[in-house]
Amino acid sequence: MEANSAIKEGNAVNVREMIEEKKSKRSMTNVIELIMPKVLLAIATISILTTIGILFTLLSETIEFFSRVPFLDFFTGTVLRPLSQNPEFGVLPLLTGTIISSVIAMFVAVPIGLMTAIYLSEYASDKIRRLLKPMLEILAGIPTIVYGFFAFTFVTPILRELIPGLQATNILSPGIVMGIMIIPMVASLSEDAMSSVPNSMREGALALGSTKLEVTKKVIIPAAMSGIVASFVLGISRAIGETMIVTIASGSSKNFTFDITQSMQTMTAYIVEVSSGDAPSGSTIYYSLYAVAMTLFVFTFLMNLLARYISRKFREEY
Amino acid sequence: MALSQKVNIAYNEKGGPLLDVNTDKKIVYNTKDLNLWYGKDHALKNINLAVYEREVTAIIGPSGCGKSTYIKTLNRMVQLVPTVRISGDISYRGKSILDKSYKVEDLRTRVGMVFQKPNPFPKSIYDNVAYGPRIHGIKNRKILDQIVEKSLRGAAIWDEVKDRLNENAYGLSGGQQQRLCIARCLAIEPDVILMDEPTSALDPKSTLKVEELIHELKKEYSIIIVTHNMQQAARISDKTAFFLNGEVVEYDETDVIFSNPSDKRTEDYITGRFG
Amino acid sequence: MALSQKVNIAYNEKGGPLLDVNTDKKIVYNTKDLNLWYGKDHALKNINLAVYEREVTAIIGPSGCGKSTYIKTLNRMVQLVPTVRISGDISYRGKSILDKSYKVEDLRTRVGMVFQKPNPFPKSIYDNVAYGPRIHGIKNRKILDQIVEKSLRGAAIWDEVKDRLNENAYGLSGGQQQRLCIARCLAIEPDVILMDEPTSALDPKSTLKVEELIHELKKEYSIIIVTHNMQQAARISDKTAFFLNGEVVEYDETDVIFSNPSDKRTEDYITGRFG
Amino acid sequence: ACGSGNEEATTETNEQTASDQTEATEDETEEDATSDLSGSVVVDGSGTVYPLMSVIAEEYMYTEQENVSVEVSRAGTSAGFGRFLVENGTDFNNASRQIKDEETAEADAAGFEVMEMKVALDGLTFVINKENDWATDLTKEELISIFHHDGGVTKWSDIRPEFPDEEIKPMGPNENHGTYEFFYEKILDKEDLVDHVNLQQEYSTLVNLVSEDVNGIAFFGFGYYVNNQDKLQAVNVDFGNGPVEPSLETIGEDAQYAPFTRPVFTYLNVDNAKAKPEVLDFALFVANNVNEFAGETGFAPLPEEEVQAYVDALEGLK
Amino acid sequence: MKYVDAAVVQKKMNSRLATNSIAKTIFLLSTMFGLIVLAVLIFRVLSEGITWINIDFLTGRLSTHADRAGIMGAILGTLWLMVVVAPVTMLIGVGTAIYLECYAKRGRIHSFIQTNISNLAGVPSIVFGILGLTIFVRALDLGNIILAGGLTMALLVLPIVVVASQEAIRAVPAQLSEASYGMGATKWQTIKNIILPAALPGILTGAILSLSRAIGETAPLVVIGIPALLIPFPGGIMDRFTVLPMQIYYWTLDSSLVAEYANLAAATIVVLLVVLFLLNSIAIVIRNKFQQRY
Ligand SMILES: Nc1ncnc2c1ncn2[C@@H]1O[C@H](COP(=O)(O)OP(=O)(O)OP(=O)(O)O)[C@@H](O)[C@H]1O
Ligand SMILES: Nc1ncnc2c1ncn2[C@@H]1O[C@H](COP(=O)(O)OP(=O)(O)OP(=O)(O)O)[C@@H](O)[C@H]1O
Ligand SMILES: [Mg+2]
Ligand SMILES: [Mg+2]
Ligand SMILES: O=P([O-])([O-])[O-]
Repeated sequence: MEANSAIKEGNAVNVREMIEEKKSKRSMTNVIELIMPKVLLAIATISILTTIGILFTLLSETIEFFSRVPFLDFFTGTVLRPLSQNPEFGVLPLLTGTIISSVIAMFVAVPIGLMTAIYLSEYASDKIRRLLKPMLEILAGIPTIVYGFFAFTFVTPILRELIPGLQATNILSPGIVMGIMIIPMVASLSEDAMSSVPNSMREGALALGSTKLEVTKKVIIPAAMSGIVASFVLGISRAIGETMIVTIASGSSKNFTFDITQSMQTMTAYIVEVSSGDAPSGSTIYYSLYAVAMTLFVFTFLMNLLARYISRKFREEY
Repeated sequence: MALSQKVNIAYNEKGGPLLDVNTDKKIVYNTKDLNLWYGKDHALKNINLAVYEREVTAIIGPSGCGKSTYIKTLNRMVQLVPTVRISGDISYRGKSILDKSYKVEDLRTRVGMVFQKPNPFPKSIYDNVAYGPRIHGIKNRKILDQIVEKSLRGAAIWDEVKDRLNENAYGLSGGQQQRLCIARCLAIEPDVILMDEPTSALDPKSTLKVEELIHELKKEYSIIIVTHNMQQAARISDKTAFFLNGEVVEYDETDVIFSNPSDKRTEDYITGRFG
Repeated sequence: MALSQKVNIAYNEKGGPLLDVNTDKKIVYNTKDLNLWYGKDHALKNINLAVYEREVTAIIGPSGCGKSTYIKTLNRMVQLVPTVRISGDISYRGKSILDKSYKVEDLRTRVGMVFQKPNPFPKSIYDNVAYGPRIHGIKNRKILDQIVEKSLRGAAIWDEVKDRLNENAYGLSGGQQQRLCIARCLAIEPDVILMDEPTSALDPKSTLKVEELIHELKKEYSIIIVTHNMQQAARISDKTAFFLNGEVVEYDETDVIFSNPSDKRTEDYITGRFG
Repeated sequence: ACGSGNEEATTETNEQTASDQTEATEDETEEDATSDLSGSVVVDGSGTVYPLMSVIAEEYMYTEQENVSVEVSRAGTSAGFGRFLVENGTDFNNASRQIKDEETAEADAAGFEVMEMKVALDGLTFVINKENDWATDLTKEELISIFHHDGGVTKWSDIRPEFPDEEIKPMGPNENHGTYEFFYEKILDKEDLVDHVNLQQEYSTLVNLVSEDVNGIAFFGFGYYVNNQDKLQAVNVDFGNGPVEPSLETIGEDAQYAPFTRPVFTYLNVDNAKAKPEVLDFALFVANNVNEFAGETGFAPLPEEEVQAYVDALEGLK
Repeated sequence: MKYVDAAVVQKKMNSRLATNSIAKTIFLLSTMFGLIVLAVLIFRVLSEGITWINIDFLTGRLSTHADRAGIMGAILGTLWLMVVVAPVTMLIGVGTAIYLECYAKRGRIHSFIQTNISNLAGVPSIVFGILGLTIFVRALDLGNIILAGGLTMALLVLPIVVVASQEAIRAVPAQLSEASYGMGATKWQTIKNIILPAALPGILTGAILSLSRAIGETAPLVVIGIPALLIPFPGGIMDRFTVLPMQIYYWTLDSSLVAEYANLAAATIVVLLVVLFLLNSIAIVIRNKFQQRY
């Protein structure tokens, strides 16, 4: 017995029949259906290949580097003289340069970013927030080369007026400008964290007669702590990886010092210096590029992991 | 005695049920000992139900009782949820649809579905209706034109939209959108139409229109409709199944269910004592 | 005749109402011709209402009638919504609270509030209760200890939490959380407690506990409670106001409202004919 | 921009003369066939020579061969040799010192011939801050003692008692640069520099450092001084016969500034020149025009015979 | 017994309120700080560069003579770079997003790829430069041409496109795809006909943002090596090139050679900022215009 009734007789077009008929010819659709997931999987693995590519290039050359320069010498050496006749490859000057510039940046970005976030999330009216936020985002979208130019031609001269003894190239000015660059990132991530604290929490505190400041300090910030801290860590990670600002405004002295009026080099700026000198492959200095890049990669990788760990682990449950 | 126990079925050569011997009516869907779990959550329990051709079968029951789950099982949409496990059997026109070899795309071209919230595509009215035929390979513009007109007429919305076929479907009112969705479903000339609370997002006037439409459609299609509006079930359906906690408490002629239910729980529900 | 029309008030020197001359009862809140708009949406219309000391005043009415809006006006929480406009007057203990010079922080230390969903802070139980006293400058740990104990006892939850004061408040059950919120509110020794459907998120057992608690609290505090559980209003309140579409339809002794309402709409609502 | 009228004219000529109805716009090149070249010429190396070579390259592209791309980079002499002395390396390497034996050996190993072309004379110039009014005239020995690791000088007063009692800040280009190597090999006789010398990759950084630091003193090619006379002053050097001011007149192989005068070079990959007519053509252009541009970029020109010898040698390669 | 002394509460109230208003002012000033810096930065750049911007500067060739230098080469270089970056990131980014959102089972592979992408987003751009130098420039021996630079940039901005596309796809209501499945459409048909068109605005927004990131990046190109003087205009992706940020970099460095280079750098910054501003405006327009209507 034929189950499919032919009730649509007399119609100008019999769609059902046409569909049945086309179905047999639609092997193409089936093929696409089969291969598409595989094609897409292949595409999705490109991101993994990128990571592998990074790890592989960095690792293989880094290993070669450490076969020439002992591991300990690299990580405990305070002298970096890669190009000299008697080269020395101590990474500590770069590490201090990197850490000091990032710390300076965070001294700018953390308080200002956090206070900006508080203002936007707790004090500003909807209208003002909608006006200010995109303007701050512009700050985040400015290319770092522009900040480098700004640090070198504007901030440094001003700072030199204020701080006698500040070198023409120094770590302070790029540190500060990096901080400014990071403000929007800290502000917007912290603001997200604070706005996602439920309103009922705010109302509960306000109903007890709290001022907005008290609500923010005692309820909102503790509740949003994980997100706020994560934003700081991401900010540091960003500062560590920032290149052009320091390259332009801090010169290439490899001082091992904690004096922020001095020029210092960061890991990123070292990479720029060595690669714009175009180190001949095979030389130790060439491999040092990869060792430093590997150190940088590990640094930022750990920071990003930490940020993710913090925001997941300490997520408040409300 | 409830209908599900009264049914006496003739089977086809492959063992699929086709005909109710008692009433001589063609059976579209036959569900046998269907169980369904969402993860550990036992959402459908031992469902047995026969759906007849060119009738409106209503499924009623309190929220969460499994109505949507059941109706989505009939076109295997429920399997889009990854955690779903199913046991038992559903045969459609004598073939088991839970069988791996039954292509869902095939099933769904024969079994159309209309959802609770009107969900037109963010395309023009025309493209909405032509969507189904197109994906099934019909490209000829003339034929598509005819299909679109016929479907929109079938869904009783042609007159309202014929001058704005190229406008975005989101410009329509909720009730119009729902009829457009019905038209979209008619365009592939299904055999069965599943409707999951098709009027619950609509105002009374639009509801009435859709109900009238269902009455019309029944002449050509078998319709299964979920509703928690008892009056609606009473008004438009031929048979009614009452679900509770994933079980079919009672399944019978709509008249019987509403005037003389055999189960106390059915009566309680219908008279509004719970749910 | 409804209560709101029966009131005969004695005024203080500044012109604020203090005493109902008819009953010799102290008036805590007096609302006069209050109108409130959310943007263009007229949410409260000509409200006139007097709330008496050490009584439970219940506010009932269907969803969206303005109950929450009204009660939030009493501690000016409603003004957190930027689009709100208010006309008319509310005086609390004889002083107009809608006056700019009246500091909201001040008002809210005297008028505590308990919300529909329990909203403890993500801190320890102890810190939740100590929050209010601390912001008001009480730092002495001994005194805080005493306040915390007294408030938790007052909220009838002391025995359940006394051994885990330093645990996070989110470890408590919903009912316990709600009583904790009440304790938090008691810790600043308010004069009035506003409660917006405080039991609607709770199971029946917890609801009962909170209701008993309200009965106790009434000895020391004036309580205004929003509820859409009519039985609850009948059980716990002294006076009941019935709101509809932003208006007070009827306001009277709870007995009168539930046994002998003077307005047809009140009767309809109470007997469940709408809402 | 000025020269645009000229440019357009040239452009037109070149567009019309798709094949060979060309007449060379300038008549220095003798053969018509060469005036319609295309392809690219890659020049890297000395930062000192960069200003001269970039101007010549620009002139060549603007007026001579529209379709030849001469790219000039300035990794530094030594780094440049790194890119030059490999297979498929750069076509030219500018150098502010002569090629070393081991570098010549590398070229042999790579299997190509290198041609040395002197392009101009440069005076190693010591620059100090404009406000420095004591160190304007120094003897050769005094200068060397500032930079020599054994010079025993850290303060100005160590040089002459009447000088200020302040730390000297010696600076210079880093080891990527031929200038450094010239200084190290020819002036310091391969003795190490003082430890606290501040070596930079970019000459601009040095200019800035000295122009902003009264106690700074740096050395680099005369050209960088000429272009920054408004910010810096040059030290007049006493080679035994009284102070000599570095200038185009005094810089010369036999002139007064001779002890600090050095030739600067460009090295041509002869195999590339034979294989690619545009490389040879550019080499010829350099030889023919270098004296014309030397002065304006701060170099003393070479004797005409010497230049003519290169022209002849290059013609021989055709 | 009363613990809370109303008088004390009253006394403290005023100082609490004062603290609150002071704090509010400080917070507002902090917010303004960033904006003021922005204003100063833009003002500085404009005042140094604006008079140098004219048609000849925009359309002219590069030159060592400041008064006839133009940035057409850098503009074209930037454009050609985008010709590589845009399709490559779109293809890989959207493909990855579709795979993650529509095909991958929530489990190991899914979270592995997802974690990997968020890690990539945090890798410093200079490390991508080293990757590009090692793989594209050297190992594949492409040299420092547009293709090599573009591929490097594409990988760098890939996470932006992936995340934006994922969000856009996730935002397409399930009822739309259900409707499509309900008509018998296959998965790919549903993705192609329903999900992607609906997610397109979000995807485009992400793509534009990623492009503006790529346009402004300098560090990876410094590593790859861009000539300081390159006069001819690039004509295809196999040509060597320079881009606007590199030109800014070199002119800033060389401002000690020729003082006017500082103005050229500033003028180029103005051009770069205008380009970025336009791109972002387009992104905002797309976002607003096609905001979900379902
Ligand atoms: N995707 C899902 N994952 C897990 N559980 C589900 C899912 N969908 C439904 N359920 C559960 O299955 C049971 C039946 O749900 P179903 O949606 O079928 O009820 P319903 O009768 O349609 O209710 P309503 O009238 O509210 O639409 C409920 O307990 C529900 O929580
Ligand atoms: N923040 C707001 N903005 C705009 N309109 C609002 C806002 N809050 C409430 N309304 C409107 O004001 C009216 C009264 O709302 P309200 O919340 O007071 O009602 P309710 O009686 O508490 O209802 P329910 O029982 O549902 O809580 C409603 O029409 C509501 O839509
Ligand atoms: Mg349902
Ligand atoms: Mg409410
Ligand atoms: O840049 P150098 O000329 O010193 O190599």
